[in-house]
Amino acid sequence: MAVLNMVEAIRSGLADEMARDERIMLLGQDIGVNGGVFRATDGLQERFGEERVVDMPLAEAVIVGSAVGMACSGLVPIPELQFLGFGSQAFHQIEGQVARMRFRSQGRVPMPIVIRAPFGGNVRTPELHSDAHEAKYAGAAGLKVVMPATARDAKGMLLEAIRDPDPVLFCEPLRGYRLIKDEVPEYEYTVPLGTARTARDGDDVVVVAWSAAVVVAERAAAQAAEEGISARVLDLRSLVPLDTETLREAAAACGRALVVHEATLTSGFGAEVVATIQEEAFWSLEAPIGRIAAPDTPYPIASVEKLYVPSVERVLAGIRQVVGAAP
Amino acid sequence: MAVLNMVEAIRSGLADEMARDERIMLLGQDIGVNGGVFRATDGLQERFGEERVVDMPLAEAVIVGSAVGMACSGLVPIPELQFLGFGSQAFHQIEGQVARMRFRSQGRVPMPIVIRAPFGGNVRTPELHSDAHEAKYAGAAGLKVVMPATARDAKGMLLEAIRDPDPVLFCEPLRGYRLIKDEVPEYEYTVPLGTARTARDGDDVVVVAWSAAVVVAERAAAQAAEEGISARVLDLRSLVPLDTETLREAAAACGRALVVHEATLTSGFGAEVVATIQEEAFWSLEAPIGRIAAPDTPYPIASVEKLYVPSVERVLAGIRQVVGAAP
Amino acid sequence: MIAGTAGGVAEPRQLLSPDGTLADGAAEVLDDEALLSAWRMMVFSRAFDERAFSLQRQGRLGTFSPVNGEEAAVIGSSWALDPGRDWVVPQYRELPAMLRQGYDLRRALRYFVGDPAGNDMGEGVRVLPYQISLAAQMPHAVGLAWGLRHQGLDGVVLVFFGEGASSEGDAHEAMNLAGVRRAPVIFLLKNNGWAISTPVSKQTAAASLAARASGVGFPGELVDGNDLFAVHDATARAVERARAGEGPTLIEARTYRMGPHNTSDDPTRYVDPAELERRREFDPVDRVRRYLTARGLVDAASEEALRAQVEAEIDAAVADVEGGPAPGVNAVFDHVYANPPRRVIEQRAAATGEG
Amino acid sequence: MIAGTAGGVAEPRQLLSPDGTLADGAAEVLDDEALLSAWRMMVFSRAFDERAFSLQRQGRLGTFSPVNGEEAAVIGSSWALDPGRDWVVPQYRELPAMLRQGYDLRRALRYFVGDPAGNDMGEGVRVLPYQISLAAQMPHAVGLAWGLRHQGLDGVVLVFFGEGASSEGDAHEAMNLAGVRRAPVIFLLKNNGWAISTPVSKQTAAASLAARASGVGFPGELVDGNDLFAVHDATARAVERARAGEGPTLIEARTYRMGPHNTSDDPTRYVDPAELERRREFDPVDRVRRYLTARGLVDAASEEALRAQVEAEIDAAVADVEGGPAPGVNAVFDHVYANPPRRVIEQRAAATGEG
Ligand SMILES: Cc1ncc(C[n+]2csc(CCOP(=O)(O)OP(=O)(O)O)c2C)c(N)n1
Ligand SMILES: Cc1ncc(C[n+]2csc(CCOP(=O)(O)OP(=O)(O)O)c2C)c(N)n1
Ligand SMILES: [Mg+2]
Ligand SMILES: [Mg+2]
Repeated sequence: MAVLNMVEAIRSGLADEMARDERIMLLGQDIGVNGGVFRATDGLQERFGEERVVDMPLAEAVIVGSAVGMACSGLVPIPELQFLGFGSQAFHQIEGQVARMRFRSQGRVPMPIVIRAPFGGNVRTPELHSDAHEAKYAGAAGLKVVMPATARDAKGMLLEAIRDPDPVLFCEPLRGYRLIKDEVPEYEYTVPLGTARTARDGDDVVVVAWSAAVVVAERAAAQAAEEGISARVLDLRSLVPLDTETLREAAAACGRALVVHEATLTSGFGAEVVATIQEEAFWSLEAPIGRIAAPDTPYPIASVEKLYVPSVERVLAGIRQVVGAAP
Repeated sequence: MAVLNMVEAIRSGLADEMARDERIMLLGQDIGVNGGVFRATDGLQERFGEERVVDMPLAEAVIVGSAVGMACSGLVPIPELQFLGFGSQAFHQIEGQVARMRFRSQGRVPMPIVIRAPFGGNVRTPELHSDAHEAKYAGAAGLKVVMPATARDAKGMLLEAIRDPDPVLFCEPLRGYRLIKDEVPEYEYTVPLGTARTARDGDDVVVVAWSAAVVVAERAAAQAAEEGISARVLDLRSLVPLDTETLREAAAACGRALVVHEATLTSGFGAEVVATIQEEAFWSLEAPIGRIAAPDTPYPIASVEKLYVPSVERVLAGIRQVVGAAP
Repeated sequence: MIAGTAGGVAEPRQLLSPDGTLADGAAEVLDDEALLSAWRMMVFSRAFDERAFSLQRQGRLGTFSPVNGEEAAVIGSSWALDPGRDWVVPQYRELPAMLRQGYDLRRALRYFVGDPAGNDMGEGVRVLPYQISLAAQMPHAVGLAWGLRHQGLDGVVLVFFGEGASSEGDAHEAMNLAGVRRAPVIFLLKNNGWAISTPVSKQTAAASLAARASGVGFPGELVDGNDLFAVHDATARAVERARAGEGPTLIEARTYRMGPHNTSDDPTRYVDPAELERRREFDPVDRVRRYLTARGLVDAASEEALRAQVEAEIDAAVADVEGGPAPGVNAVFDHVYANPPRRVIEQRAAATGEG
Repeated sequence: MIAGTAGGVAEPRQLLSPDGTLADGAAEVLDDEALLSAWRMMVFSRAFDERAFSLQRQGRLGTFSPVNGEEAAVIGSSWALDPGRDWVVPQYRELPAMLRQGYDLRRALRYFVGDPAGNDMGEGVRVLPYQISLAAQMPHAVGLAWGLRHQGLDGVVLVFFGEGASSEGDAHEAMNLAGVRRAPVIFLLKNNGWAISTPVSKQTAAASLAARASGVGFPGELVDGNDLFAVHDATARAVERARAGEGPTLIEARTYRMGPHNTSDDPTRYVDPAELERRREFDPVDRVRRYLTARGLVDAASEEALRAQVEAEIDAAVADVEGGPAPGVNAVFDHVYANPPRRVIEQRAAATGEG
């Protein structure tokens, strides 16, 4: 097995699938000669040609919307949003069209689209580039939302998402593109959607997270261990489908839970996780489920983003609080 | 006091404020001569002129986006989305611009905008017209989200929203436009944002709802009473600000809670309510908090919408379940 | 240089005048067989509009948007397609074009009476479902056309939208991409004067919407949208260009909405009756009738018979459909996902009482 | 009629040729005082670009998008405004226009080094903050212009956007509304050939983006964007029209991005060096220098002095700003809401340790 960082894993996933299935088309801004502003598609245009790796005009709604029509023609388009924050320009095409065309057409129009979108903080980007909008898309029925936290999962779930006949929003953590490195099999493999991953074992409290927040949770759990707290870390990996069973088991086993995400607190997906846990495992809960998230303010200027994005310290404090909570 | 239906209350609220403050401008599709497709602005163009009640081109992003610039010029625009579902076309302008301009400009650019948007089911509209997207907007930091359930609150909160210097998304239940009727004071009054309303008293279980779902909750509570269940109904009235104190008190008093909303279950605002209640009142909870919502599927064709939108029967069943729940 | 009013000043191209006289040489535009089938669809469409309204008033049908007044624009254009390889991407007011492509009238009615199954266009029928989100279908049409071409197919795509929809960002993004990709797509803009109650004068300051084509790099043409021949001729040339790989065309068909926006609209609130009367002189169906009568191809008796025939067709279809089973809770869950999340499977089980 | 390539063919209007000779009668376009202050800003802008890059490389500055190559387009246009009543609505590459309006250099630097307070344009300064969301500022500009006019003010609005942003739906929706409302707004489209790595040839098939104006009902003009006089002249006429109530104008300024997209971009991956060299001949600053030198208004010595002067200005501003306090957690909460929800107040208290 080779150690790859996340962007390399994604690139190799795209390359493998494009080689396997010539119906796959990549559409996005600067993904061709430039190889994507983060190099996620570096070399792909050279290898697969300008007709399959297409630099699109600067218009998110039609990057996504034309993919809907392409899918209808029998192709498998993978549109890229240069940043998830600019998915808002295509929100009507994603929630109103991509997510519903299969239902609207009674299954006649296939919609195997995968929308790739980097997001997430602490990489000193300008305004609007770091926003974590996953909860807004998780509420778009008909769509699936995938948020890998390791290079291995990034490739395995990307392949799974491409092969899944349902449309998938595939969110990639900017911070992890280079910082997250792990072993990625050379052989062909996929990782099913809707199965959470236990990133670290523990039985005092389960810390639920996804995408780059998993790394923060793991660090906090490691520090908690030094204080004698056994924190399990559960990587959801996909929000839709949601692995309610593993959530139940983990919450039942630990009796205490904390959810961590980069998005703002109110109406973030952490709320769904809390609601689901207490529905599934209420009688095993020994303390209120905690949430560590960004405050309910827009993503701030880079100079203060570290005070905004949930830090190891804040997560550790959350762990202590949940573990210490008593009537 | 006169008994008005909701659309009359909103119309009178708009008229009163426009008479009081000439900076107010109404922008929307078909709001002029036609008086709005639901007559919410009937007669207002005649009274206040074509310059203040403006029929806009068919383009939601610029209906909202031009309001941002108008606000910057010192006016108080009230853009109308003909249906909340088409707010998705303006999502980038709402979450990225309206909600952030004040923050971005360090308070220099005022943003007293109120975006009016009807939504909600069981009125036999075509596809996309009934969608309950409130949770997606409640997650847009910088914005406030108001969802009245009575004619009195509709007018009082509309006035409050217009006078509030922060931008507000004001969601109006289509179903309530004519069906919801109650006493509306002739004198000038406002209803503060962020204060929930106890629509019905009770102490076995609190049913939390907003907008048209409150009526469904009240009916279910009335039937529950016949079964000897004392169900309190709490009308949140605004999602942002969220009245966490009243939620805590109600949950603490009843020990059991059920949330009801028209939106799909996953990532709906009910999750935020559940998460908040268990954060605020965990130790008083005697049972898992229930959620009654639409299934995680797109709003269906009108002929079956009654099977999709939470019904009195489903809410009643939810009440029974929450009240009966035991380890 | 000033490109201020480019393309805005010219008059819409007309071949068949309101009095039914055809311009010299225009007869080749539509051979008699095509002409008569178009005429048949015009008569059918008028009859269906009326029936849909009466059924809706009786609570037997959902919301419906009549074609009334726009028959030449919808039929003239779609008659230029080859249903065996070309596609129609509708908004919601183009039933005749969908039927021409092979969409079954019974499916159409099934959808209108409330069964989503009717929204399945059918095997091999090259039509996308109605699009309620204005202009949202335009990016789809471009991607579809591009996708066909990418796969070496020679199909072209005809996408319909109104002058109201033309104000949406999606309209611009789609047309601009089509220009860049030289996609084989025809943008058929039906300028019927109204977006519900909003007149075109409040929709845009452009003298002609066809002029938008120059801003995205392909030809735009302004035609009399109530002229079956002019619309067909412009579309046929656009189809030829598209098939030959010469890219997209924008056609502005100037027509007029002679009825209400849809079954829940009350146009008396905003339409001047005198104006409506004036417009009736330009009725696209009367125009074809005059021409066919002069040519001796149609007379009162034959139209009577045709009318009776289409009414009977509609009767039969309505009877079939109303006889059919009413949709149940499955209509809430079927076809949402190919591989539904566990939670949706549980929700379905609960809803169908198997939970 | 075919409006296919209307307005697309003409050459960009030029008054000052690359060799520095000015067309007859064009001298009135800019009086010497305005001309020299524009020259001064050109020199300043080049110096600031360089400084910003070196500071960014040293980690003392955040992301920055240089003006390099587009000075004539940015300065020539904004010099036609009256900062006392007119507004500038920027994208993110128009600092000189913002400074001209009264935005303080120290505030600008404060923002770049990471203090959001610098994004407050200042009391009475008629400029909106940078807009990162491409074309999202265009609806704002239209609403602002409309709002000023509605209140009987005679200010006009100059909004900047790139040829990339022109592909966004917001660009179309904004221009179309401006036409309908005859809003006093000037759309200054800087076509610099690139959207990051995407050449204009992949952005649109339009021969000229100025042609888009005809599709929304107002004049469009194509000018040499590296010609200070041509840009200024076109803008001045557009300002006059707007102030006189004659509505909007679209100006396509053909220019060229001579540097990287921004401090994190590596153009060597996609820009042909030969092409870049060829473009240098058309450098907008060299052109003005040649003209001023020929007129005897500038020489090597005076430019040297000017350069030293602006460097000193920048030194002083940098020193001040870097001396200032670093932003703290308040920068996360200040100005989000005028009346913050209780939850936000609690979050702030917790974050500031008062919780
Ligand atoms: C994006 C969007 N906004 C608003 C509506 C509501 N609406 C339905 S039809 C209509 C008018 C459409 O006018 P036009 O595009 O000219 O088509 P026509 O009805 O004249 O055929 C409006 C505003 C919608 N369906 N979609
Ligand atoms: C809506 C949106 N999509 C994508 C981006 C990412 N992005 C930043 S700059 C840029 C290119 C802009 O090109 P252009 O509009 O020509 O302006 P220029 O940089 O050439 O001045 C892109 C794609 C963005 N900022 N906003
Ligand atoms: Mg119309
Ligand atoms: Mg550019």
